[in-house]
Amino acid sequence: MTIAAAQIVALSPLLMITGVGCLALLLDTMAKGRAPALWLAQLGCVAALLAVANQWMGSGSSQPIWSGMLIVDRMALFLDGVLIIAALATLLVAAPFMREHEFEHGEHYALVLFATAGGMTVVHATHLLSLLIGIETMSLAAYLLVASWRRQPAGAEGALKYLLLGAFAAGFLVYGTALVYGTTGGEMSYAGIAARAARAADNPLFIMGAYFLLTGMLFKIAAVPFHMWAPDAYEGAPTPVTGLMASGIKVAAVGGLVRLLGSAFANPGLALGHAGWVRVLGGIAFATMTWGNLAALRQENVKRMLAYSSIAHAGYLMIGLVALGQKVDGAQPALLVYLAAYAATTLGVFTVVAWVGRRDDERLLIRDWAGMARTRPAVALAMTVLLLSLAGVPPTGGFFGKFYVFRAAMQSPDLAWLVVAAVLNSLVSVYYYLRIVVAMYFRDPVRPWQPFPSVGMAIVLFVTVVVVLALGVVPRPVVELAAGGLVTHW
Amino acid sequence: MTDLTLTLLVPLLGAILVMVAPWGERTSRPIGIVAALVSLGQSLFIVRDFDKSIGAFQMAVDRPWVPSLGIRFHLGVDGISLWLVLLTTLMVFLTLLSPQAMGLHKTRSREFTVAILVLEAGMLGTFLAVDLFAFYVFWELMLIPMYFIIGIWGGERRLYAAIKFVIFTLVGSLLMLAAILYLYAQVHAVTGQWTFDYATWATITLPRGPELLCFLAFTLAFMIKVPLVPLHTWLPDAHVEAPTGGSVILAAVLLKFGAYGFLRFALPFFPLAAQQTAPIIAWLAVAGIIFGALMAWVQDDVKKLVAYSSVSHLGFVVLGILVLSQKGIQGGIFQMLAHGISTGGLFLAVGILYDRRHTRRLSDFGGLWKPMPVFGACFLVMVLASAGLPGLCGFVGEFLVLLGTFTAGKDWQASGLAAPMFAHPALLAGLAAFAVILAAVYLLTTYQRVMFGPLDKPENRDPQVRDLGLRERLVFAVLVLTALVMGMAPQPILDRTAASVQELTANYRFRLAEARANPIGPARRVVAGKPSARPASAPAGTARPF
Amino acid sequence: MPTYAYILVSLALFFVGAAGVLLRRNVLIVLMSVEMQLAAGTLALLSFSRALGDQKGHVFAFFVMALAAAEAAVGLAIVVSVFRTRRTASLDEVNGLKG
Amino acid sequence: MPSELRMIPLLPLLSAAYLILFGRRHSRESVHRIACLAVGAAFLVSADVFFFWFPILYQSNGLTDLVGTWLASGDLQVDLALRMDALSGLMCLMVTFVGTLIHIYSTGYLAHEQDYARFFAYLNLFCGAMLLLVLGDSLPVMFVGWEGVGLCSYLLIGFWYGEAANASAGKKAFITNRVGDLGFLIGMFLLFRAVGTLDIPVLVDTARAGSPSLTAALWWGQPVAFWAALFLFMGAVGKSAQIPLYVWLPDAMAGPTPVSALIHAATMVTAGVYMVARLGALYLLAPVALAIVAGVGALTALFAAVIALGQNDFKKVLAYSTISQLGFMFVGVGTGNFAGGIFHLFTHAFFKAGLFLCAGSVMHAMAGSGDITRMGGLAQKLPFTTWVFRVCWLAICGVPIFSGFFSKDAIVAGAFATEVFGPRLHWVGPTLGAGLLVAALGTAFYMSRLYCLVFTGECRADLDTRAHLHESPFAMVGPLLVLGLGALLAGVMGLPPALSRSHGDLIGRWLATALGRQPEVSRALQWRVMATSALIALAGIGLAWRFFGGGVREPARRFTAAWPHFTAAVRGKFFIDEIYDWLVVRPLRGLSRVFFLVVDRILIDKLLVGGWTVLVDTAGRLLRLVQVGDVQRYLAIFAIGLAALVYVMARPVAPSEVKVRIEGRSATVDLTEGKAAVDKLEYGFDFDGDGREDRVGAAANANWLYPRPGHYQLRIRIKDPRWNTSRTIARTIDIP
Repeated sequence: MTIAAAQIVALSPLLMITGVGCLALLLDTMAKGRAPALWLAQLGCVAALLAVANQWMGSGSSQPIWSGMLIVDRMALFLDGVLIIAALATLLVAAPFMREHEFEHGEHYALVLFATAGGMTVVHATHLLSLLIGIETMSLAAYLLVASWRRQPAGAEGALKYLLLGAFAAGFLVYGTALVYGTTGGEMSYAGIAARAARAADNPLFIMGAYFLLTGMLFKIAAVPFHMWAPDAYEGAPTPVTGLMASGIKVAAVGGLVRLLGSAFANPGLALGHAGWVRVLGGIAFATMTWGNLAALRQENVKRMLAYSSIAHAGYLMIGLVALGQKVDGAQPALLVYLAAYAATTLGVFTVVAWVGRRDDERLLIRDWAGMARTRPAVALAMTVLLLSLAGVPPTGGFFGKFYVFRAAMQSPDLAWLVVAAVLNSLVSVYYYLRIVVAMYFRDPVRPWQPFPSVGMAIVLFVTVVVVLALGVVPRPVVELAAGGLVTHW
Repeated sequence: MTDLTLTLLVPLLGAILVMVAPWGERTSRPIGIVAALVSLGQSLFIVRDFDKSIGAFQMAVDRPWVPSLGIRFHLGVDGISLWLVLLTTLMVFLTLLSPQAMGLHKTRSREFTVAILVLEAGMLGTFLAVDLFAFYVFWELMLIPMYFIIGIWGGERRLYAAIKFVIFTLVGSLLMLAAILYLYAQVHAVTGQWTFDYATWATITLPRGPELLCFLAFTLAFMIKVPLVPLHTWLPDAHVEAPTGGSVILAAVLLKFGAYGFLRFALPFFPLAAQQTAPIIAWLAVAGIIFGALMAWVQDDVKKLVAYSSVSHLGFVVLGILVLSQKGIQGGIFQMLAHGISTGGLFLAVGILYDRRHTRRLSDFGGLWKPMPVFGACFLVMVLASAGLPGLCGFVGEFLVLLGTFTAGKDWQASGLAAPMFAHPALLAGLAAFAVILAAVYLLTTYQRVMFGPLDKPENRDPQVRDLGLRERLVFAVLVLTALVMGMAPQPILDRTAASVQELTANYRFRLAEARANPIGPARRVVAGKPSARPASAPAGTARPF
Repeated sequence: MPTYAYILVSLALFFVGAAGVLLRRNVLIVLMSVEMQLAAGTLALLSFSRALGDQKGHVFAFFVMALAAAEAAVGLAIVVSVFRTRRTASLDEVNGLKG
Repeated sequence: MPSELRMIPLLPLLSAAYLILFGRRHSRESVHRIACLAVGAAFLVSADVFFFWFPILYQSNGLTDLVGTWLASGDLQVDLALRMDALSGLMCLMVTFVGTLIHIYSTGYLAHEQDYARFFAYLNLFCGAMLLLVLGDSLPVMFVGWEGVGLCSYLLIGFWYGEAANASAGKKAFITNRVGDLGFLIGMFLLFRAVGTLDIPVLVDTARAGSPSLTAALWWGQPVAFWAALFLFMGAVGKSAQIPLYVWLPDAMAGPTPVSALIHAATMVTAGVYMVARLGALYLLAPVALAIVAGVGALTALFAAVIALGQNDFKKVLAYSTISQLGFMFVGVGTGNFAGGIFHLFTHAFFKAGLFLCAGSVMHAMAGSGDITRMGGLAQKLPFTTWVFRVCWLAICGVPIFSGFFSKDAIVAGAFATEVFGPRLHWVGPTLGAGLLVAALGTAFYMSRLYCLVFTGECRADLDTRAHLHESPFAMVGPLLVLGLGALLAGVMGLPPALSRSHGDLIGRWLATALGRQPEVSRALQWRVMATSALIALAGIGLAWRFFGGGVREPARRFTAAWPHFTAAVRGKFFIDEIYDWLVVRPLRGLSRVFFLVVDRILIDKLLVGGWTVLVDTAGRLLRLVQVGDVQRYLAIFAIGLAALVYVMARPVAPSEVKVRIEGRSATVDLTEGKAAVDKLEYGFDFDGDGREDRVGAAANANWLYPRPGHYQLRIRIKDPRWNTSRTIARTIDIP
């Protein structure tokens, strides 16, 4: 294993985020106040973003790093970009949020970066070891972030549930790795597994191992029946963290799944047939979106509703994963576009949720949002656009992402039923998304609104709304960027 | 040439201007009116520049949108959409002009104007779209503004009505989305290219099973919009709760999309399925015509009454389209326009009544001719137009549809349609014609109970109950004049729809014959005159190599 | 001993751990059960690694141990946090978020 | 071709439009000047065209004025064209002439009316529509006028909208007419389907040529012509107030009296007769339809005459009389005697308009009351009115010399002489003729009763009214006199050949080209009919005098006492309105309510829509219950879910289709579904249900030869060797 300069450059975004995270942690212990750490983290994000852009421009082909532990390709870079932007947005929102709620800790910023670094590792991973490291880095940071609002009992409770279930899932991840490792004759790299998969597919232990691995990953994207942590953790977490979980962590996990399913387990003997993951994930996709949407119907807490919504979106995303298994045209770029649109939308939505709450007035119930359109018309409009994007109503990115994913699935006649189910599901989802719109627009204010002035939040909100609309109206650039990830070697 | 993009952009720009205008509520309506007027003017230019001898799309705007997915920003206007575009711009203009547009609400006119203008853009886009993706985007774009219009400015049960409207509409349109995606994949499978181009889609014949399912998905979406019995129950609620402006737009334009989409997409894309299900749809249309009228008769709420009358009137449109003859389809299109004018006018009239009296119950009115003679006259013209009095707009469409249906058997034979669309067309026409009586019954009863009789209720003598103001007069003058002109001189309208309808029916006949001749078969491309599939030209978009 | 015996032991360990996670009410014991599951994975890895004569399994096992330690640390921190707000370490009573 | 034809309907229409828009800004004088001038000018134009072109008119198909295409679609081409031939010219003259008179009359009658301009606007609009109806060259154009006059009728009946009853009467008129119009529409459709055009001349020519497109059998063995004629007649029944749709006309008397005179006596209600005459050639192709027309006419003539006997409202009596007289006309046209029908239409226009205007004059004097039991002895107070009334009364009774005598006789004689019904229905004509004679007796009786009760004897009005009795102003009396003159002399136009010693009557000769061949009536028959009807008229008058001369006399009272139920039934108009209400309106309304409440509200909204909502909502609530908050439950679901996943995954899936092909005794089973197998599965086929697997292996298909025919149980076991899981499918096979 040699460490060449070129590889370090290729991996610079990941290294920058990790390094800046460490520096921010140090700086926070040494500097006065929280601002320096925050600025450092934000600068680090911007720099990493520039590095991503540099990589994108620089090399066309994909690059295996460190003997195939990681890979730098267009897909990874695309998702890197999404993850870093999510981190930046979270930082921008978290700072004022924590200030308002008086729990500003410098390590918080570092943890955001660590979680992001973990996520980036996941999307770069082409080896089960790097996958495990990435997943766990991301998860451990996330547990702590959820628990970071110490005064709030819900935060600790959510974190505990998240942690216990996450650890349980990690157990499956590790055990699955072991089984795959053993049954493939000592393979841990994706390429190696893929090479042995055809033979190994006859071994039930290998299949079990593969499913254990998938379980560990599906837990991260909150797919039914591994989703139970999500509502509680989302509700308990500080709102900006919820935003990061719903966007960044989900993006990373889906990215990891795309890699895992698209290369390691892509063998038709493993993907198709009655024990194939196409069939199983199809069923899970259906269950996930249906469960998420139905359970969201009756929620009164906005964050909890959005948590269920995020479960439902995991279901939609899995349709794309299933399509990936059917080897149809454009499943992967569709997933990337969906992820980008979904991440932007979610970040925006949680920014609004973070914005409405004051120290003594969290305003987390839907009825608390009554009459927002009167007092804060711009924010209400932005929220409406974002909710419509979640619901998949044009002309928003949410619609285009759904369209793109469904397009992929529709190419296989076996998946048409999933698309129909998804479409009916989004009908259900419209109902509960509109409940928020109803409160904002159709009801009279219950109590006065005090503005929560924050430039950071305003920027994030504005940018996300613009991005969401742009993705809906002029999706071409993003489609092309995402398609760039197509031409890669696994 | 007229640029259709501009037609779409004007309302959107108007909406943005209203949104960002710093002067607040007071200027929003005037800005909106100006924007609507400009787009009305533009649509008049479109009518002027329209070449009636061409059946295909004209004044096309065709730009790549997402090339790798074959999505194009492709707009065009043909005889079928031409007048509907004009109807849209006209009714939006009149709605904004009408002082009652927001119902009893006097505030939030900025949001109202924005909603109406965005709605207008959506409606125009839906009529003009030639690319199916664009069509769907615009189709959905109409949903949300209308939802807001009902939800914010509506009546007591506005939340219920608004969500019912949304859910009903979405049930259909989401299934249609699934069908669109399926077709999209099939088109790709057949032609080797990803495209949403209408003309290409209209040459693809699906295998029977999927064809039927896709047709049902499309038709469900459209028939909910129409609405066809028994999918109509959202309409009375939506109308009753919507503010006047919302009701006007809903009745005058939004309902047309059902019939328009059915004619434009469901028939040409799925010729065989359409022919197989036509008997059911035709009977439902006739049921709608009759039961809509009957149910209108027993309503006490004037708005609900007019809403049910829409169910009845639009049944004619569906029936006419299903007949698939020149007379039937042209009649159906004309009926759409006429219904837009007359029912739009009726809703405006009801809005004025509501404004004056704050009630819509028939039993609360009576003798209003005395304080409001000018209104009475305008209202009467709208009532009569709606009742299909010859010489006013309502007659022509109904006459053509009924005549077309009655003589359909002969027309099918003469034109060489491969199989009749449905049995007993004359019987259906005869039954549908009963609406002629029923329309007179419920409309004149309504008119009488509102305008005639003694002025014995003290509330009706209130000075609040005053005759039309200047703006109201202007609105009604336009409507009355349009109704008269359309009734007296329908030919200019019919002339411009003829070529497109001819092309559509000819293509339908050809495709139906082909589909029936090859009962089993995979998805295939059928081009009139060129039986073999055209080799796919260079794929519009593949991934850029990196 | 043949490899499958190690695997059987590791499987047993894994399921015992899972049962502990599912059934025990004390948070600390649940955390320990989780560690047991990870240990089962480690055992499986090591036995495979040995049977295959491959070093990757060993390396992976180190990482798993590190992971177990990190998880324990974070877990304990969170348990402390829960205990501070609720004065209990029993999972029965940590059910404020639901629905 | 004269393009001034279009001026005839246009002048009143323009004036109407002007008056609607600006009438309220004008003084009364200018309003009625505009209105009267417009109609008068229309009269002058029509007279000019008519007389200038007369030689051509009556020998040809007439003159056409093509304004443009009204609507064309596919093979339908409807021109907005007007045609004046002898028939429409005559009608046109009559309409404009009577119309002008009634306009003038109205200026006096409505002198104190608030809504002066509105009234004249409607009246002008009516004239325009009526002229369009008359002149329209194609059925749709005619239909525009047809519905247009219906509209004006509606507006004018409800002119005094303040009374709910007036508005209701207008509505009833319109809706009843609409019922007929439905028939008109369907008739048009039938004709269009058969002939391919709706131009009246083409239709008439086609019918005259006896084209097979019209004589082909359509439904129940009857030809197209029959059904078209019948449906069109349905329109005529509505418009001309025949059984069963006559009920609106008596109510229509709620309108101002000039309206009753113009619309509900002279012009609009005769449109049905005009239409039938216009399309006479079509009717001649269908004798059964003709018989129905004539039968309905005769029945109506009798029935309405009976009801008229018991009415106590001046205008109601006249209304029923109109219905009855329209019945006469229909017998005329229904017996192929189109000229006779039109002739009676013509004379009736004069005398019935005259009678109505007299009624108006009387009611004007009586402060608006039309109750004839409160009148009497008005002859002295209203001399001019009385004289005109007498002329018109005698005319309608059919007293010789007066116009009604000739026209009625023309119809009766035509009925006796007609041969249009053919041999099988030859009895129809004489029967109807006899019926008409009875109706004529009734007519003479009830009209005389009216005369006696109003003009003779003592005045029964209260003192207040009596003090105000006065003759009407000249604006009213002038037109009255003209109409009286017409009623007296109009018969000249149709003097029967027996009297005029010429070939056929004048009007018949004029209309010959337009209407075609008329029944030949022998002179002897003419004499016989004239004599009989004169006697009948005198008998009726005499009988009425005995009952009512100078007030209600003893015989009348005795009759009432002897036949109380009959009298009550007649007074109550045989309760036809109530019967319709109970038979049609209420059930339909009830049905609508049921539909609205049960189907719409409950079935669709509650069950169909609400059901789904409840289902989804309940599912949402249930899923919330799963999320109990206990982390170990979550873990359990995680674990159980995973276990279930493994369980499902490890099980082979039953193929979506099992193809079994049987050839003779050999059965072939195929599970491949045409796809390449992905899984490595083992299949075990047990063909004969004995529990032993007959074929085992990796092949997904197998065949088997059965030893003997019978009913077998086929079991297929699909096994995945990896997991040692299997699934069994069973089918039954019949081996023939």
